[in-house]
Amino acid sequence: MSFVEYSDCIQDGDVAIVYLGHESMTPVKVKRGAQTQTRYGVIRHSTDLIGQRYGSKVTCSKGGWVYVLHPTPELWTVNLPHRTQILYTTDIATITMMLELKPGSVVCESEPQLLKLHIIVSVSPVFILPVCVCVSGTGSGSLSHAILRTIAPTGHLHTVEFHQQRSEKVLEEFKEHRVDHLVTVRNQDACKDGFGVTGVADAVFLDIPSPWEAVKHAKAAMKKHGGRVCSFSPCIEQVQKTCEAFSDQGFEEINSIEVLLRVHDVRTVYLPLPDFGPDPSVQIQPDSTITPPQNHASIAVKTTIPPRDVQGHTGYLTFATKPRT
Amino acid sequence: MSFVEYSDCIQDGDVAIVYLGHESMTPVKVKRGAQTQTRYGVIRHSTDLIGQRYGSKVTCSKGGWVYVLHPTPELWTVNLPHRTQILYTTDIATITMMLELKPGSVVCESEPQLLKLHIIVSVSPVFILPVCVCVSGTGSGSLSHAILRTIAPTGHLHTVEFHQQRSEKVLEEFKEHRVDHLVTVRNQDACKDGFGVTGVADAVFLDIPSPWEAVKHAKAAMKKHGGRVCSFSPCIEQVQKTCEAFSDQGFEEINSIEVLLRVHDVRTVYLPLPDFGPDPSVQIQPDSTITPPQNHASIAVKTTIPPRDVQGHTGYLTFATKPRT
Amino acid sequence: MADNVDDDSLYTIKEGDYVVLRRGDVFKAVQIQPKKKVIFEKQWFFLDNAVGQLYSTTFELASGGILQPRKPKDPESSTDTKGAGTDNRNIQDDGKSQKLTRDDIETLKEQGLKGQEIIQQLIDNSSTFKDKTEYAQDKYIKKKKKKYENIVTILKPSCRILAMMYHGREPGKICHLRYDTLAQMLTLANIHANSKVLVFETCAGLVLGSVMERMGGFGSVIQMYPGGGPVRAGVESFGFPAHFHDTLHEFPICHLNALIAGTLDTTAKDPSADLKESDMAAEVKTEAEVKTEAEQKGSPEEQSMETNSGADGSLVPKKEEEEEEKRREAKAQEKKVKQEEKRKKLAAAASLLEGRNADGLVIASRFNPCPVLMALLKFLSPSRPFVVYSQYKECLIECYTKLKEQGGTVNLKLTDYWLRHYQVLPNRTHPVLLMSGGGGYLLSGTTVAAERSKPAASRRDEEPAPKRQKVTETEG
Amino acid sequence: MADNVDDDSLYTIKEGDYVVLRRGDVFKAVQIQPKKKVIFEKQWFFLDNAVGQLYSTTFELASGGILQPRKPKDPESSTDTKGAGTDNRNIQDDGKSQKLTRDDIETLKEQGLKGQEIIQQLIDNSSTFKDKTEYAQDKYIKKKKKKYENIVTILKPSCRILAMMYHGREPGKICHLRYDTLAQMLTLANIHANSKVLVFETCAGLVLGSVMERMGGFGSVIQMYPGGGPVRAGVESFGFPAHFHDTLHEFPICHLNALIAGTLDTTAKDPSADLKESDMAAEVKTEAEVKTEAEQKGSPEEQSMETNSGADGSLVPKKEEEEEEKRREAKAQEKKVKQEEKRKKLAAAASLLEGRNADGLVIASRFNPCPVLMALLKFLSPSRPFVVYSQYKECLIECYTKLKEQGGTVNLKLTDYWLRHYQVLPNRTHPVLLMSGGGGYLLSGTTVAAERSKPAASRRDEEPAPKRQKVTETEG
Repeated sequence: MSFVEYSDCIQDGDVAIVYLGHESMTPVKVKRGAQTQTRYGVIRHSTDLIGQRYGSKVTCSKGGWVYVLHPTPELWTVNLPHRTQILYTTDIATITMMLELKPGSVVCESEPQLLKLHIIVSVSPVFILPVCVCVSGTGSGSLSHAILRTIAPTGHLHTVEFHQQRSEKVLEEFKEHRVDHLVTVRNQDACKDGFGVTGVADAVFLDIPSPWEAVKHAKAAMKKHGGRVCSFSPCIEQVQKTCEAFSDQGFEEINSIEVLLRVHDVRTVYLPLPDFGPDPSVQIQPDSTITPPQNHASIAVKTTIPPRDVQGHTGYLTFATKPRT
Repeated sequence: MSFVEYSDCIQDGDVAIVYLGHESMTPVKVKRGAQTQTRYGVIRHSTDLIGQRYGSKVTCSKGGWVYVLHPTPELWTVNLPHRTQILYTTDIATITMMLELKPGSVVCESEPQLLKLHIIVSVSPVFILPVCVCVSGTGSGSLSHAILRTIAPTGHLHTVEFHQQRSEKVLEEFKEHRVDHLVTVRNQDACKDGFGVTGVADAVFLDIPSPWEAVKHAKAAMKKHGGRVCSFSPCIEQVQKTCEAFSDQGFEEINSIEVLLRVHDVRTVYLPLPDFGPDPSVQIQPDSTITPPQNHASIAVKTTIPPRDVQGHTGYLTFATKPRT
Repeated sequence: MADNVDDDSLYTIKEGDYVVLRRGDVFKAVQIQPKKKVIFEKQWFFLDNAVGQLYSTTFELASGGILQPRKPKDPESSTDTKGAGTDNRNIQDDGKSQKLTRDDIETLKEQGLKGQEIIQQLIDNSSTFKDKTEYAQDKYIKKKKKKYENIVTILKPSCRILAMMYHGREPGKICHLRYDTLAQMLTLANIHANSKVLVFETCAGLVLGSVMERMGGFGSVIQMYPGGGPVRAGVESFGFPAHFHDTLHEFPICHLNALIAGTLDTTAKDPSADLKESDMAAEVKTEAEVKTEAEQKGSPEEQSMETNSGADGSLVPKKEEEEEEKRREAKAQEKKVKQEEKRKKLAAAASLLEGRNADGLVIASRFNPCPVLMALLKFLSPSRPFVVYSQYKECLIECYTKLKEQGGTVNLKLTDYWLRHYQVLPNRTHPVLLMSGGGGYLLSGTTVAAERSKPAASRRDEEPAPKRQKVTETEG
Repeated sequence: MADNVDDDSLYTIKEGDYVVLRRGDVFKAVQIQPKKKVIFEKQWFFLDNAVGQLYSTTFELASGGILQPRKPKDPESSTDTKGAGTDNRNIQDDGKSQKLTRDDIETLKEQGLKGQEIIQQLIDNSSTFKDKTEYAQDKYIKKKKKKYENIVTILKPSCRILAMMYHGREPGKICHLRYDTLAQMLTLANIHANSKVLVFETCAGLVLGSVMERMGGFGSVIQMYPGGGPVRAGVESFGFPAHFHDTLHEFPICHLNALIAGTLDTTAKDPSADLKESDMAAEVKTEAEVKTEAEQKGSPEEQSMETNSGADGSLVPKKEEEEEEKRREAKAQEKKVKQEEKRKKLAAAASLLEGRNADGLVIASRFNPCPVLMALLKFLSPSRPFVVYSQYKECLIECYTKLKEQGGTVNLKLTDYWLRHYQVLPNRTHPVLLMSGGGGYLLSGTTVAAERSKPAASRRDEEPAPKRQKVTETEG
C-alpha cells in the first residue's frame, strides 16, 4: 500500500480504511498482533486484515462485518485527524486541475533525495514537462496527499508549515503513507522566509491568512518560464488583497472562483393522492353500492432530496499564471 | 384594468399584455380605433380587444393568434421599457416579504391626495397596521409596481428619483396603470435631500450607488416605532459600507442575503442504449439466424435541463430593522 | 378619524396576543397567557411581565422565570475583543488555556452576573484568546453566548418571522418550504387586496396565513382542505384582527367532484357531516405554539377517522339513563347547530367557487400536486396566475407535462432558488458557512381561455420563439 | 541526463505542434501547419510566424494575416479610464455622445492604429464616458475591445485549457460536461500514474485525454468505445508525446458480451472487421481543429455504416482490368495488414481486461449510463473508485438504485457543483453576472468484494449511521 500506488493485499504496516457503514469510516494502522475495536466487534489484524484483499468483507467478533478499503487521498480527506481547517475534495479537485498538476520529472537538483527518481523518468525524459509544487500552509495534509498522488512518481512537493508540531506530525504521516520520498516539509513562515527553493516550481498553492504577503516568494519559487498559482481564502477581503498582489507582481489570467458541492440523496417518497369524493359523472352500478374513495392511496416517486444543511462556503480560489520572466 | 385590481374585460385606455408565444410578450395601450402590428398580423383594438375578456385568444389578420393578458407587476417587469437596470421578480419577491409589506392605511397627513383613501380603510382602521414605503432609485418602476400592488388599497409609496426625465416618465406610467393615487414621485437626490417625508415610513428601500449616504435620511423618514429597510447593491464593497452605516445609525438585525433564480426547462431526452454484441449466454435459436443487436435502441427520459447561461448575480440585498427611537 | 400613528397602544403587548419570541436566529410563536410557563431554548419563564411593554422589546431572564426589560443601548455585540492575532501559529492545544474553572463560572452566575459579563470574564481569563484569529475569536464568542446569554425579544408576528420560524424549527410541518420560496409564491401568484384566492396547503396554515396577511382583510380566501378539517395553527400565530377571519372561507376537497359536477347539495344536511364533526376541534384549537401540533405522523384527516365512535351501545345503569338522555339531547342539539353552521359555511364557500372566477391559486402540500392542480385550475378566471410548490421536482414535471397536454395555461415556469446569507464584517466578509440545502420547487403560470383544440395551443409554445418580437403600433 | 529545466527548447512552438489560441476567454485548438489559414474570432491569419517563438507569447495581427509578437510590458488593461462618475444621473441618452464618426474610425485603422489606441481615441472623444459609472465604463471598454483589438496568445494545451475551450465553444460535443465537473471526475476516480483505468466516453476524447494527462504516460488506459471506432480528436489536441499513445488501448463494446462470457476469439479474423475498417480513418484523423469534427448530427459510428461500399460490381473497361486487379490486390493486402493490426490491438486490450483488475472507471457519454456502468464495473478490482457523469440526474438515480440492489459498491454519492466566477476590482467586487446554468451530475463510489447476498449488503447502508464511530485501538 501507498497513497500513490494500489496494492491488492493488505500488508503489515499499511494504513487501511475500515468502512463501517454510510458515511462512517475509520483509518487503521495495520500491525501484526494488533486489534481494532469497532461497534461490530473486534478486528484482529493478523487474521482479519493481513493477507486479505483490499475491498474484502471482514467479519468482526460480534458477527457484524465491515469492508476494508485501500486508502486514497479522497478517503483520507474524510478520515484524517483534524489539526486545522482542512481543504475538501471539491476544492482539491478544482485546484488540481486549475494548477495543471500531473506526473512530471523532478528538476530541483538541490534536493538530493530525488536523484533516485530519475531512473523512473528515464523512459523518455525529454517529453515529460517537469512538475514541482510548492504549498504554504500544509495544515492537516489533506491537499498534500492529493497533490502527491497526482504528481507521483516523478514530481516533487515542497510544503511549508509554520506550526512546528503540525509540520512534524504531517511528515510522520507522509512516511506512514509511503509518500515521503516525494515531499519536502519545511517548518518556516512562507510570508517571511518563502518556500526554501528558487526557480523550480511549476505551481504554487497558498493557504495562509495573508497570502498577499507570500506572493513575491511564490514568484521567486517558480520556474523562469512560468507556471500556475492558487490562493485559497475564506474572506473576500483576502481575495481582494491577493488579486492586487498578483497583479502587482505581474501575474496574468487572474481569476477568482468558488466551487460548491451539492449532494443529492436518492429517496423513494410516497405522496398521498387527494380524495375529491365520489365523481357523479361516473355512473355508479346499482349493484355495487360500495365504491369508497381510495382514501389513503398514494404514489411512489423516486427522487433526490438535498441534505437539510450543507456547506455554503469553504473559500474563494484565486488562480493566476506567472508569465515567463 | 388597474395594476392593483383585476377586471374581467378589456376597456379603452387599458394596458394589456399581448402574449405571442414562449417568452415573447409585448404591452399594448388599448385605444379605440388603434391597431397593433404583430408577426401574426394586425390586432384591431376596437374589435379584437375592447370588450373581450382578459385571457382570451385573439385571432390576428394573418390568421395567427395571440392571448391578451391582464397586466400584473410581474408581467410588467418582463415587458417594461428599460430606462435603467431593473429589479427582477426574484429579488422583488424577497424584498416584499422581508420588508413585511402588506396593505395598510396611510398615515402621512401631509399628503393631501391620500385623504380620500380613508374611506376604504374605515372598515376597521384600528386593526390595520399602517404601511407606507419610501424608495430611492425609482428607475424604470419595476419594483414600484410590485410595491403598489402589495400595499394597495390603503398604503402609500413615496419614491425618489434624481433623474428628472425618468421621474416624469414613471409618473406617466403610474397614471396609465391607474396606481398614481397610491404614489408620490419626487425628483430629488435621496443622499442629499432625503425622501421628503419624516416619521411616516414603515419600510424604506434603497437602490442607489451610495446607499450608505442615504441611511440617515431613511431613518428620518421612518416611523418612530420602527420598521424595515432594505438596500440593493451589486458590489460587496457597497454592502460593507451600507452595513456599517446601518450599524452606526443604530439599526438592528442587519442581514445581507442573495437570492438566485434557477430555471428548469422540462424536456424529454432520448438516450441511446449501448450495444454489447450478441450475448453468448443467451441460447440462439438455430432457426432464427438473424438476431441483430438493437443498434439504435434508446430510452426516453423526462427530465429538466438548465438554460446554458443564467443570471449569476443581480445584487446583494441587505435588510435591517429600525428599532423604536 | 384622527390617526395618531405613533400611538403606542398599537404597539403594546396585550394579554391574549400572539407573539413571537426571538433569540438570535431562533424563533418561537406563543400566546401571551397569564401565569403560563413557556419553554424556549431550554429555559423556562413567564410572559406576564411582557404585558404593557412595547413590541420588539428585549428582556433579560431573571431568576424565577421573570422577564425584565433590558436597559436600552446595551448593544448586543459589544463584547470587547480587541487585539486579534493574525493567525494561529502560536496556539498550542493543551486544554489549559482557560483559567476559570467550571466552579468559578457557577459562582459568577450565582453572583448574578449577566451572560454578557460572564463571557467577558471568560475572555479575560483565556490565555489564548488574544492570539486567536478574529475568525476564531468570533466563533468562540458565539459559542459562549449561546451558553451563557439569556435574553429574549418579543416580536409582533409577521409572514417573514413565522416563515423563518417554521423553516428553522419544524421544516417537516411546512413541507420544507423555505421562506424565500414562500416569498416567491406570494409574488408569483400576485396576491393582493380585493381579490379572490384559492389556497390548498398542508403547511400548518403558514401559507394560508401569509396569503391573508398580503390581502390585508380585503377580498376573500378560500381554503380548499383535505380530510377532516382545515389546519389553522399557523394562521392563529399571525394574530390577525377578528375581521380578517370573515374573509376566510373553507371548502373540503372531498366535495370537489360533486361541486364540479353541479350535484353538491348545500341546502340539505351535509351527508358526510358526521365524519367531519370532530374536526371542529381542529378549528377551535387556539394553541399557537406550533410545537404541539401533531401533523408529523397522524395527519388531521387520519385522526378524524378515529374519533366520534361515541358511547352508543355501551351499558348504562338505569338511574342515570335519564340524565344521560338529556345530555345526549343537548349534545345532539349542539351538534345540529354546529352542522348548520358547517352547512352555511359550505354553502358560502360553494357559492364563491361556483362562479369559477377566482383570481389566484396557491398549492403547497404533501399531496401529489398534479390532480389537485388540475381540479382547482377549473375555478380560476382566465388571465390569472397560479403557483404550485413541491418539495420534489418530479411532481412539478408531471404537472408541467399535463398542463402542456391540456392547454389553457401560458408562461409555465419551473424554478427553484438559491439563498445565501452573508457575514459582513470588517476583513471577514464571506458567505455564511452553513446553507440550506434546498428550498423546494415552484411551478407557476397564467391561465388563459380554455380551449379544446390542443394542437394549435401547443404548436407555438414548442417552437423556440425569438426573445422579443418587434411590434409596431399604428393609429387609424 | 542533465536536466536543463529552463531550456527554452522545451517551451518553443514547433511546426506540427498542437497549440491553443486564446483571446480573452475564447480558446481554439489548432495544429501549427505551414501556410495554413486559420480562422479565429472572425479573423483569419497564418501561424507560420509563431514557429520558433515561446509558448504563451501574445501576438498582434498585422495586415495579411501575419502574426507579430507583441512587445512585452504592454499590459492588457491599461486603457486610461480615470475619473469615473458615481452614478448616471447626468447622462442624457441623445445618441450624440461620440464625436468620432464611423469614417473617422476607419481612417484611424488605416493609419495603422492598434486596437488599444483606437479604444483610447473613442474614450477621449466620448462626451459621456467620464460621467459614466465605473461599471458602465468597464462595459463600454469591453465592448469596444472586442470590436477593435486583434491580439492572440498561443498556449501549450492542457486539460484545463481544453476543457474550458470545449465547454465554451462546443458543449454539445462533450455532453455539456463543465470543466470543474471534469476536475471532480479525475479526482474522484483517483486517476494517477501507474494504474489501469477504463474510460467510456463520447466527449470527443476530452475525458480520455484528461485521464492520459493525469497518468503522465505511466500505466495503461483502455478506451471502451461504442460503434465503429474510438473518437480521439480531443486526445490529439493535447499534443502528447508519442510514447503516451503506447499506454492507450481500445476495446469495442460490441465485443463486451463475448468477453464477459469468455467466448471472444482474438486469434481469428475479427468477424466484424469489414464493418469497422473504415474507422481507421477516424483514428488516423489528425485534425486538431475540433470545429471540423462532425459529431453533431451524424455520430462517428453512424457515419461508419455508410462508407466502404466500394467499387465492386461496377463496369470497368477491359484494358484497365489488370491494373485494377493489382490495385485491388494491394488494397486487399493493406486491408489484411490493418485487420491484423486491429486484431492485435483487440487481443492486447482483451488481455488487459481479462484479469478484471482495473484500478479505475470513468464513464461520460450520451448513452444511458446504467447498462454501461453495470457491465464495466465487472472489470474493476475491489476497493477501486469509479465515477459516472451524466447530463441528467435521472440517469444517475437509476444507476444508484441498481447498484444498491446489486451490492458490491460502497460510498455511493450523487453530486453536482456550483461554479461561480468573481469580478475582483477595487470597489466593484461581485460574482460575475453571467453564470453557467449547470455542469452535469456525477455518481461516484468504491467497489468492494462482490457478494450475492444482497440483503446483508443493503441492510446497513440504509440505516442512518452516526457520522463518526468511536473506534479504540488496542495492542496485544
